[in-house]
This record gives sequence, C-alpha cells and structure tokens, in this order.
Amino acid sequence: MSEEIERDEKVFMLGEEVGQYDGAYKVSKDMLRRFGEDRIIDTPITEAGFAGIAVGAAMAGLKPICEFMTFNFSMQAIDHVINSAAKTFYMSAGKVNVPIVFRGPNGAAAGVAAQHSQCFAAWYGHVPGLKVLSPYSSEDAKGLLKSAIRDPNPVVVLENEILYGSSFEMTEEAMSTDFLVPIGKAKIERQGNDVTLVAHSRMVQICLEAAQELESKFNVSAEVINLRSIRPLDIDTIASSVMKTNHLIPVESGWPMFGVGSEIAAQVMESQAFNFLDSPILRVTGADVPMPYAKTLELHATPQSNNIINAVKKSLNIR
Amino acid sequence: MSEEIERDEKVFMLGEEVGQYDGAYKVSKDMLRRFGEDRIIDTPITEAGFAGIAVGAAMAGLKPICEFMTFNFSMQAIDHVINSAAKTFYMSAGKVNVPIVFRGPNGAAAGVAAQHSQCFAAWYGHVPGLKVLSPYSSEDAKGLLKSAIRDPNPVVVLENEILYGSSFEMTEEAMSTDFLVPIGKAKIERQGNDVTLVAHSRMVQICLEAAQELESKFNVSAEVINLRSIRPLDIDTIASSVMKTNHLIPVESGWPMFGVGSEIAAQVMESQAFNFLDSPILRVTGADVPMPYAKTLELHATPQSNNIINAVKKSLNIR
Amino acid sequence: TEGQAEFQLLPYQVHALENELPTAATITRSEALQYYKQMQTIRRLEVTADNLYKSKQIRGFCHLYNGQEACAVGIEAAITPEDSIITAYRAHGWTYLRGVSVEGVLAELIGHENGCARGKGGSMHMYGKNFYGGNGIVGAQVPLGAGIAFAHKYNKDNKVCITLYGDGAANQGQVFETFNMAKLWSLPCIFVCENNKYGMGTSVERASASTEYYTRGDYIPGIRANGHDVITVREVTKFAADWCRNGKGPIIIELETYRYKGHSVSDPGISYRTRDEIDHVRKTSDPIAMLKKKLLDSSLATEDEIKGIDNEIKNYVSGELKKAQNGKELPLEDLYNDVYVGDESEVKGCEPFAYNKSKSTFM
Amino acid sequence: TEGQAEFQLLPYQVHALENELPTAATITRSEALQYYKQMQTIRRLEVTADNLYKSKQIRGFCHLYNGQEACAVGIEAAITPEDSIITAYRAHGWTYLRGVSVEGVLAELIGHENGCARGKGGSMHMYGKNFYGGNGIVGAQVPLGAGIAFAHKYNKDNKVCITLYGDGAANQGQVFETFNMAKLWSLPCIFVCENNKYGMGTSVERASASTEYYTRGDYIPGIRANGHDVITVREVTKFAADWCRNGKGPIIIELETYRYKGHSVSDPGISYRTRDEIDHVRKTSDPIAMLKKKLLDSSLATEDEIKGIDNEIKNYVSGELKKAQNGKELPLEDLYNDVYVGDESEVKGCEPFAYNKSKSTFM
Ligand SMILES: Cc1ncc(C[n+]2csc(CCOP(=O)(O)OP(=O)(O)O)c2C)c(N)n1
Ligand SMILES: Cc1ncc(C[n+]2csc(CCOP(=O)(O)OP(=O)(O)O)c2C)c(N)n1
Ligand SMILES: [Mg+2]
Ligand SMILES: [Mg+2]
Repeated sequence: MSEEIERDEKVFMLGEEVGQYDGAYKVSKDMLRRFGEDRIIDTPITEAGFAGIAVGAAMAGLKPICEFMTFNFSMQAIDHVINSAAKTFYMSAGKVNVPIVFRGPNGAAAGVAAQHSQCFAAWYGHVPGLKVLSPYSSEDAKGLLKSAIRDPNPVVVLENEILYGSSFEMTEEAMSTDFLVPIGKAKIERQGNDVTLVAHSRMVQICLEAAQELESKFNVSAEVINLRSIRPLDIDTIASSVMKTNHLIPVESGWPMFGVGSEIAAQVMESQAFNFLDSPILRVTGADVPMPYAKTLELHATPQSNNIINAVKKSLNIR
Repeated sequence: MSEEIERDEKVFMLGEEVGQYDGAYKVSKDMLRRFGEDRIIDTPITEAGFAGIAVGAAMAGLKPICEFMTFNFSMQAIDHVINSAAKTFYMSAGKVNVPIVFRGPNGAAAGVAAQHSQCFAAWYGHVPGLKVLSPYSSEDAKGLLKSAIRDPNPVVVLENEILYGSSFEMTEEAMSTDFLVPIGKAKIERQGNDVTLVAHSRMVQICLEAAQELESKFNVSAEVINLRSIRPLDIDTIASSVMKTNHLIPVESGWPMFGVGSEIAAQVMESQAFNFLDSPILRVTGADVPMPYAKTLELHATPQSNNIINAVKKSLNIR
Repeated sequence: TEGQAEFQLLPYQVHALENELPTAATITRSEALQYYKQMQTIRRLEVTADNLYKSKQIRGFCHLYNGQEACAVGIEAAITPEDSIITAYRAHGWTYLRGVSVEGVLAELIGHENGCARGKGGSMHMYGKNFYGGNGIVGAQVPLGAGIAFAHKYNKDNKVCITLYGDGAANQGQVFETFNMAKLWSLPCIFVCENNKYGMGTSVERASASTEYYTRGDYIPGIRANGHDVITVREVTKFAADWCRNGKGPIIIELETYRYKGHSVSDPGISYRTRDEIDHVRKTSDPIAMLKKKLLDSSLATEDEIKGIDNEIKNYVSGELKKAQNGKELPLEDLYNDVYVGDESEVKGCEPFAYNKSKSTFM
Repeated sequence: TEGQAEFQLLPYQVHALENELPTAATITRSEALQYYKQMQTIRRLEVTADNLYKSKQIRGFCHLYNGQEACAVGIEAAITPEDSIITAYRAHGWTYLRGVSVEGVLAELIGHENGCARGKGGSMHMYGKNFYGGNGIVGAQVPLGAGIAFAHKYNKDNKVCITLYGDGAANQGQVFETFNMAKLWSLPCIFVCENNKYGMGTSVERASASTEYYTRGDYIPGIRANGHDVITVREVTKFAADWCRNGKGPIIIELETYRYKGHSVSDPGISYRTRDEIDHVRKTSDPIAMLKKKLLDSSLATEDEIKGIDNEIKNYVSGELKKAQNGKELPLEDLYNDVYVGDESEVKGCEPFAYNKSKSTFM
C-alpha cells in the first residue's frame, strides 16, 4: 500500500483509526508518520459519509483507498459502493469513472459473534461494475492490492483478519515494488489429480491442510485452487482442473445459499468441464446460521479440514 | 394488508408516502383514512432511521410492516435488515424475536435506469434469519403477505412494480380473509413433461408466455414453477419436476453471478434429481450490466420469452 | 459603454455568521440578458420534456425544474466553469448550464444516442464538464459533493464544489455525517438546500422537525435567501464561494423556491397542495417574470427585445428537439459496453453461453 | 426511621430548555447503599472480565465499563424496570442491572450455556427483561431505541426508553434521522450520550465538529451533566423521564464520563492519551470513590460498613465466577437452533447433505 501511495500522489487512504492508531489491526502502521495527514486520513465513525466522500473524490480524479474497519460496517455505506461507485461508469456511458479501492477485513474472525463475522464475497460479486478480490497469502495481499489501486474501476478487496496474523514466504519477485498480481486469474496453489478444491481467503489454507491429509491418509491427490478474484471469476482455470481431476469441491466460509460455491457449480455445469465430472459438485460452506460466539459452535460454523475430507470422500465414493 | 391491520392491533405500517399520498404506487390507497395516523405512518426520507425504528418496535412486540418505496432504497437501511433484524433471534439464543415485514417493489420497472432497477432476491436470500418471498399473482401477493405479517420472523417481501398494474383472476378461496399461502412452498403454475422452467415474480409471466410458444411452435411441454419463496427455497418441488422432465432452466431478471439460478443449479446438482438430468442446467438471467435507460437496451437487459425458448432449445437439443 | 443597474437584494437570514453580506448588487445588461435567456431556455426545455413525457416519448421518471430556474442560473453566475456542481435527479437545467446542448438533454430523455449519456442514464443521470450528475438516491450526492470538494482541496486548485439537495434530502443521515467531516476537514463545499416546500407529497413541516434548513449544519454557517430572485442567489453564492476560497471551510445556503409541477411528471401534484398555492407562487414570484420586471423597470431591456429573446429561445429549443428526436437508440451491442474501464472484458447476456465483447466507449 | 441526606447536584448545562432542573436531591441510606453496591458490583464484574480475557477465557471483543458505573446506576435508579433500555456493546453492567446475575454475564463472556445468551451472543450481545442489548454496530441502537419508545407510545403504557450511545456514535447519520422522527412523532425516548472522551483511539475533538453533544439534537432539548456523580445522573434522568411521560417528546442527556480501560481489552489504551490523564480522572472523579465520600461525609454509612460491603461483593462475584466457569458450552446441535422462531425448520451445516433439525429453544 505504501508503495502505491509513494508512487502516485493521487492515491490517499481514509478510514476509521487508520492514522494515529495505526489501523485497528495495525495494517497501516507508521503510514501517518510517513505520508502525513493529507494522505492518511482518520475519519469519524460515519461509513456512509466517508465512503461517499471517497467516491466523490474518485469521481473527481483522485484514487482513494477507503478502509472499512471490517466489511460488516460496509453495510452502512453499501449504497455508495453499489449505486455511486459500481454503476456510475455505465450510467454515464463511460464518461465518469470511479477509481477507488474499498478494503478491510471480511468474514469470520475469532470470537466476534454474529454482527462482526459476515462474508461479503457473494454480495459484492453479484454486482456488475465492481471487481472483487480476496487475497490469501502475503504475495496475494500485496500484488492484488497494488493491482486494485492501479485499476481505474471500483475494486473491493476482501481481506481476512486471521490471515493478518499469518506469515507466508515471499519470493524475491514478490518483494519487488513492481510486483503485481493480475486481477481475474486464479492460482493453483497445489497440483493434484484426483479432486479439485477451490477456495478463497483463509479457506485456501484449510484446503491445503485437507489436501495434505487426503494425500497421507487416503492417497488422494487434491488440486487446490486459490480464486484470488471473486469477480471476475476465473472459471477457465477451474474448468481445466476439473477436466483433469473429474471431481470438484468448492469451499468457502460464507453462507451456503446464493454463495460463491453456488456460482462455481452453476458455471462449471454450463462449461465444457461438465462432461468430465464423475460425480456432482459438492459444496462445502459455512453453516447456514449467524455466527455464534462460543468457541466450539463457532469452530463448527465454518468449514474445517475434516468437512472437506468428508466431502471429498463422498465425491470419490471412498468409505 | 388491510385485513391483517384490521385483525391484529399490533400490526401497523410505515414508510415514505404511504399515508397521505396513498403510497408511491398507490398500494396503500385509502388506508390512512381507514386506520388513522397511529397505524399508517408517513416517514421522512430516512430509510436507516425508520427501518431501525420499525425493527426496534418489533423487538418490543409490535408487528410493523416497513415499506421501502423501492428495495433499491433498502440499501440505506440494509444493516438493520441484516444485523438488527435477521441476526437478533440467534444472538439472543431465542430470547428476542423480530416479527417484521419489509416490503416494496423490487427489480426492474420501466425506464428507471441503473439506480432504481436492482433485484435483491439473491442478496436477501443469502442471509439466515430472514425469510424472503417474491409473489407473482394477486393470489400470491395477498396470501404471501398475510403469511408474512403473521410470521414471527423478519420477512422480506419482494414485490414488482410492473405486476402492480397486472390483473389476475382470484379464486373464491383466495378472496377469503383467511386465505394464506404457506411460506416455503413453490407452486406449479403450469404442468409439463419436457422441461422445467423455474422463476419468481414477473419472470413467471415470461416463462408462461415462453411455455405457450414452446407448445405451439415446438411441441415442447414446459412445466412452469413459481418459486414464491426465495428463502426457504423449495428444492423438493423443483427436484420432483426435474425427475419428470429431465431438463431445467432457472429464469430470473436479476444479475447472473451469485444469483437465484446459481443456487438452484447447485442445489439440484446436490439432489437426487441430478441423476435424472439429461442435459446441464442452463440459467437464463438478467444481463450482467447495470440497467440502461434506453428502451431497447433495457428490454434486452432482462430475459424475454425468446431467450427462454433459445435456452430450452439448447437444453433439448432442438435446432 | 454597457448599461447597468443596481438592485436591492431580497432579505435573507443568517446563522452562525456575522451579517457581512451585501444588500444590493450591480448587474450589467449583458449579464441580465444572459440570466434571462438561461432561465427561459431551462423553462422551455422543461415544458418540452413535459410534453414528450405526456406523448410517451420519455419513460420512467422525469423530474422537472419549472419554478426553480433562478437557483441554478444564479449559482452558475457566481462561480466559474472550473468549480464543480453535483445535484440530485432534478438535473436537466444544470446539465444545460454546464455546457450540454438542449439536444443533448432532450435526446437523453428520449433515450437516443445523441443524449449526453448516450441514452444510458435517462432523466436522472446526466453529466457534463465538472458536473457530476444527476443522482437518483436521495441524499447520496451530498457526501459525493463533499468528496469532490475534498479533491479540490487535495489538489490545492482553489475551486469549490456546489452540492445541491432538497428539503426532503435534508433529513438524510449522511447529510449530517458529511457536515461533520466537511467542517473537521475544512472542505471548500457550498451545501445548497433547494427548499421547494415538498419532498414528493410531503410538505416540509411533515418531514422536518426543523424547517430552518440553513441552521441545520449547527457549527456550519448558513444563509437563507430567496431562491426566486436570480440576483440574490448570485450574490449569496458569491459570498459563499469567497468564504470557501478563503479557506474558511463549508457553508450552507438554503434557497426558498417552489416546484410548479408534480414531483415527477406522473404526479399531478395537487393532492397534497392546493392549486391556489401554486397559482399564488406563479403570480407573485415566478423567477422569470421577476427578472423580466427588473429588466424593464431599470430599462436594461425593452419589452420588444424580451419578446425577441423569447421567440429565439422557442425556436432554438424546437430545433434542438428535432435533432434529439432524429437521433437513434444505441445499437444493441452497446448494452454490454461501459461496464468497466478497459477493452478486454466479456459481459454475459441473458442466455447461457451468451458472452459479449465489452469495451469502454469514451475513455 | 431511615437516615437520609441532601446533596448538591454537580453543575449541568441545558439546551433549548428552561432551567427547571433541581439543584439538590435527598437520598436515603438504603438508596445510597444500593447505588454503592451496584457500582461496586459492576466494577468487580469488569475487573473479573479483564482477568478472564487476559487468561484467554474470553475471546474476541470485550468492552469494559470501568469508570462509567455511575451512568448506568444513576439512570436505573431514576426509572422503573418496566421502562426500557438499549445500549451498544459496552453492556455488561447494564445486563447486570437489568436482572441478569453476575454468573449470567460472566458465563456469557466465557461462552458457556449458563450465560444469559447461552454463549451465542458473547460480550456484545446480552439481553434482559426490557433490556434490548448489547448491539455491535455503532449507532444502530439509536433508531432501535426510538422504535422501542414508539412501541411504548403505541401501547399507551406511559413507559420510556433510554437509548444510550457514545461520543463516537453521536456523529452517525442514523442518530440524526432518529432525532428528527422522535421529535416529529413525540416519542418518549431519552437519548443518553455517554461522552467518555474517546471513540476507540479518537478523541472527541478529532471526531466531532461540535463536542456539545447535548445541543446536537437541535430542536430537541438537552442537558449536559456530570456522569461521575450517580446522584446527579439520577436527578437529570428523573427530570427527563418526567418530561417524556408528560408527552413532551424526546430529550437528550449528555453524561460526561471516562473509560479507564482501553477501548476493548486488547487495546492498552495509552497510545492516544496519557497515563496522567487517566490517573487524574481516577483520582479526582472516580464514581465509586465519590459516592463513598458522600456516604462517609454525610454519615449515611461508616468506613467499616463499606469495607464489609466491598468484601461481600468480592465474595459474591468470585462465587459467581466459579459458577460461570463451571458451566459448559452448548452442545453442537445448538449451533442450528434459534435461527428461526418455530420448530419445523432444517438448517444446513458445512458439509453437503448436512441438514440439521432446528428449533427455538426459548419461545
Ligand atoms: C434513498 C431514497 N429514498 C427514496 C427515494 C424516492 N424519492 C425520490 S425523490 C424523493 C423526494 C425528495 O424530495 P426533495 O429532497 O425535497 O427534492 P425535490 O424532489 O423536492 O427536488 C423521494 C422520496 C429515493 N430516490 N432515494
Ligand atoms: C458502524 C460501525 N463502525 C465501526 C465500528 C467499530 N467500532 C466499534 S466501537 C467503536 C468506537 C465507538 O466509540 P463511542 O461511540 O464513543 O463508544 P465507546 O466505545 O467510547 O463506549 C468503533 C469505531 C462498529 N462497531 N460499527
Ligand atoms: Mg423538495
Ligand atoms: Mg466514547
């Protein structure tokens, strides 16, 4: 983020506690000191207002990074994300574009209960005019965010609080200030032949864990695809994988109905890959409940490795 | 609506222009005169505020009918629909329920462009704790709304402005003040053997038109299912139909990605009916664009009869 | 040399402000005639739109500005074209003032490709140079306008943004959120509340616990002025623009005005107010008639000259109408264009497998 | 007969209100001791929660009320249990005052089924009789509270709703939308702004263009009072409740208070304010110490009696803690319960085909 603020003087950041407090999750540590109050802007707790201001600034040619402390609070401002940002380029027949990034943690964190745990991937992914990204690794986080900031369209970047605390190896390439991850391409995180697991954000990690166990315990070789982008959705990468493995399990931590897995299932069915499926696509998703606080309930409200393994076993008809 | 306000003194209605103006689309004609200002309440243009007030009143035991002039404006208040209404029963472990109805026109009307044409079926359908209904005929409108008002949960009723102007025959049974349509059951509007069309709201009408043409021109007998309820989704009725017809085309006017059709496709694939499918489920949806104003473009932005016929032809492999 | 005359401004009230505003203004003949022409053109444009709607050539919503012309013309006269404007859906007049031809506005209303948004936006979504629409969600343009003002401040270009909203919109929460940030960050934003006494069918008294809109910014200074008098509007706006340019932060102007027509053309507009009320305003404070009287009383123009102008405008607008009507709708492939900036995307149509090429047509 | 004493109220300011408030109040010994016990119990409860959090028995957020006890206790003392309360996520003390045992609060924090929301709500979502939570979205509880007041008015039961919000929440648009409707509809709602000087790490001056929260209702009368003094809080709340019960509509109370701890337990709370500032408040205006001094000075109680009470509360809370810790988490099947009222539904789990029976456990 700092690299892009450095690189383009039109880029600035605003949100609650992003400056003096270094960000609620310390994501913007030291940025205030480095770039000053004109470019790192603390806002009052008024999401509709500051998101609207950010969109207006983008219409006028600036490139705001608008942070929601969590995406749950983006509901206060969602009219601006959709009606003011996503639709304006179309409504103006291409005259007014809105180069803005909305970012912040999305989905379940630990012990924060129902109002603070929602996944917004499917909602934002529903809307034409938006691009929606969901990084998993540090490489993703950096490369996708940089691409988002440089993109002339409104981009929603759904981060994950739990992953903020994880560390990932970064290649030398990824360390460079020019490192970009292209928007709209999924990444194969693990090669495999027997079943395709496709996920985004933290669920990629759970899939990788499941894949390991599938390998060691069941001799099943799972391919793991990191979506990276929810909209556009890279159905080609998924379809190619399915044409190799003949089995598909979409995994997500959001709610099942009208979710990310549903769209993947529907699109794969409409693709060439459908004929290669040896069993129905089986979705692994968050439970269809608001998030409970208590630890065990919470744990079972989003997919764990064994849920994925069970679904794979069903798909491959393993007892 | 009047019947329920008459029947239960805890039921009242509030929204913009619902009283003195008789409703922006004259839905609440004469209700102010009949029930008085305590029960038919005009609000200022402040959706977050009045929806929040309505939810609070419901928590305290009243049964509000909260009208959004159109569901597009519900985005201003969506945090209350989701975080205050849908999740509270769960968060309180069953102590506080929220018996409220949110209703109003949803989806595309004629010539109202991008900010006034969005379909919210998939968004609201995504959320546990909500029930989401979408009436097609007058019978639906009456019977579903009455069930919604009597339901102790928060219910979203997605109406359609264009259908407000249509007239439907009503059976004698449906004219009775006790007529209820059960929540969560789809209705077969037309029996058929060769393909299943499943839709909600105005798209049921378009499906019936397409079915007629399919019969007369192609000798194809299409079954048409009116979903009536988006959440819960009556997958059993759809699956039974598919087990008879072996072909399925979900039709909706909303955007394709993470839409209603996607969920239907995914669920059918996970059901028994999957083995009965003779061809992939092919979705007919609104175009993946914000709604344009110009008439021809607008017309092509949501499904027409011929789009459905083309999809059926593909599904049945008819040239 | 050119003729000019001095006019007394109509009385105004102020809030949190020393009473430093002028009480009179000098206006040249050419200025006066320009304002007259602009107001008359907007009026004609709206009358034409009204007729088009009634003959079903315009669909959906069509919110007319008849009666409110002095607001837009007076404000535009006080600022430069490099200053920015944003308003709600009652935007036809503003679109014209911001450089779009009457053809461009009418063609947009008809949905033709010679419309200023090529028929994609319609009545509520029109844009021009430093004019950011045309916004259909009540109140949403207020933070957007503050954001544009933010950009002016960020770019240090000494420009201001005029952010218009109605008396109905004035109750929207995001308006208050915006006031707070505009003040904290000292944004060069002039918030203009066009108080036309109704939000759809709801009178200001029924919608607002306080109808003193110029005081509702609390810590933001405010002025209430007569919005029927183009000269008064110009002068208070000039004062406000100077205020912003001098780094004093935001300011609010409430313009008392009136909409002659229903909320949108489909609303007859007489179930919630009396015909008498409308007639009274038309008779006593029509902005065009008021300026005409000033022109005549001060001898800046003659009755004949004005008749000439009226005719000229009538002809101009009907010529533009023809051009607008002669346009065509965009071809079908444009349905898929302008979803994203950039030419590489594919956009899905209604049918399965119907992926369509998409490009941006303007950028 | 029982002892009693008269105390001067601490100074307050008013807005849009004749200065009709009392300047002194009489308080009986049993009242005074009750307030002392309640405040001390809340303090102990919060200290216990703090420790539980540090030993990882509480997860997620945990917003403590230390320093603000006089606000809740003073308000509760002024109303009846049939009046309603709604607050934000800083809700432990309120939950206790509204009839939930300390066990019920602590078990909820630990996530055990003997918690008042059976472990499903956690720190931010607790409920009690006529107590509507425990709300996690800043500002959202304000219209909810007005809605509860609406229900009181609709039911003509002459009850009021106390709607609490913070200085940070005070800028939220929906607060202003609610003010407007509450005034238009004359709702019996007391809006209480607990101004503890910070919203997370942002001081009031950095967040609010006006920090006179008691005036920000504009057309709604307001009172600013010292929120460290339980007697002052009680008296202004009594005044406000009478105001509402007499049909005069809504009223605002700003209580000046202070939070000793960080925003949530994970925030050390000293990067945006000095330790000196915190110490100063603790020393000069701790609500418990202030009341204790009043009790002693007026001879309503002796030092020994108070020590006895302190000990009693300490023992009570640690007993409740044990009970809370001895609870268990809900069994897994409860994950699927209480999604909907009614026992007929099925709820999907994480795996395909995993449909689970769901029922409502309470209704
Ligand atoms: C958020 C939202 N709510 C409701 C509407 C429907 N609506 C459109 S215009 C309008 C009235 C606005 O009145 P006012 O702000 O006074 O502007 P005027 O029409 O008088 O110019 C309403 C209720 C909307 N477009 N957006
Ligand atoms: C809409 C929304 N935005 C942001 C947050 C994150 N958040 C939780 S508490 C808080 C500070 C609120 O401060 P204040 O209203 O003063 O209450 P206090 O914590 O001081 O009691 C913030 C920013 C939230 N929960 N909801
Ligand atoms: Mg108005
Ligand atoms: Mg605070």
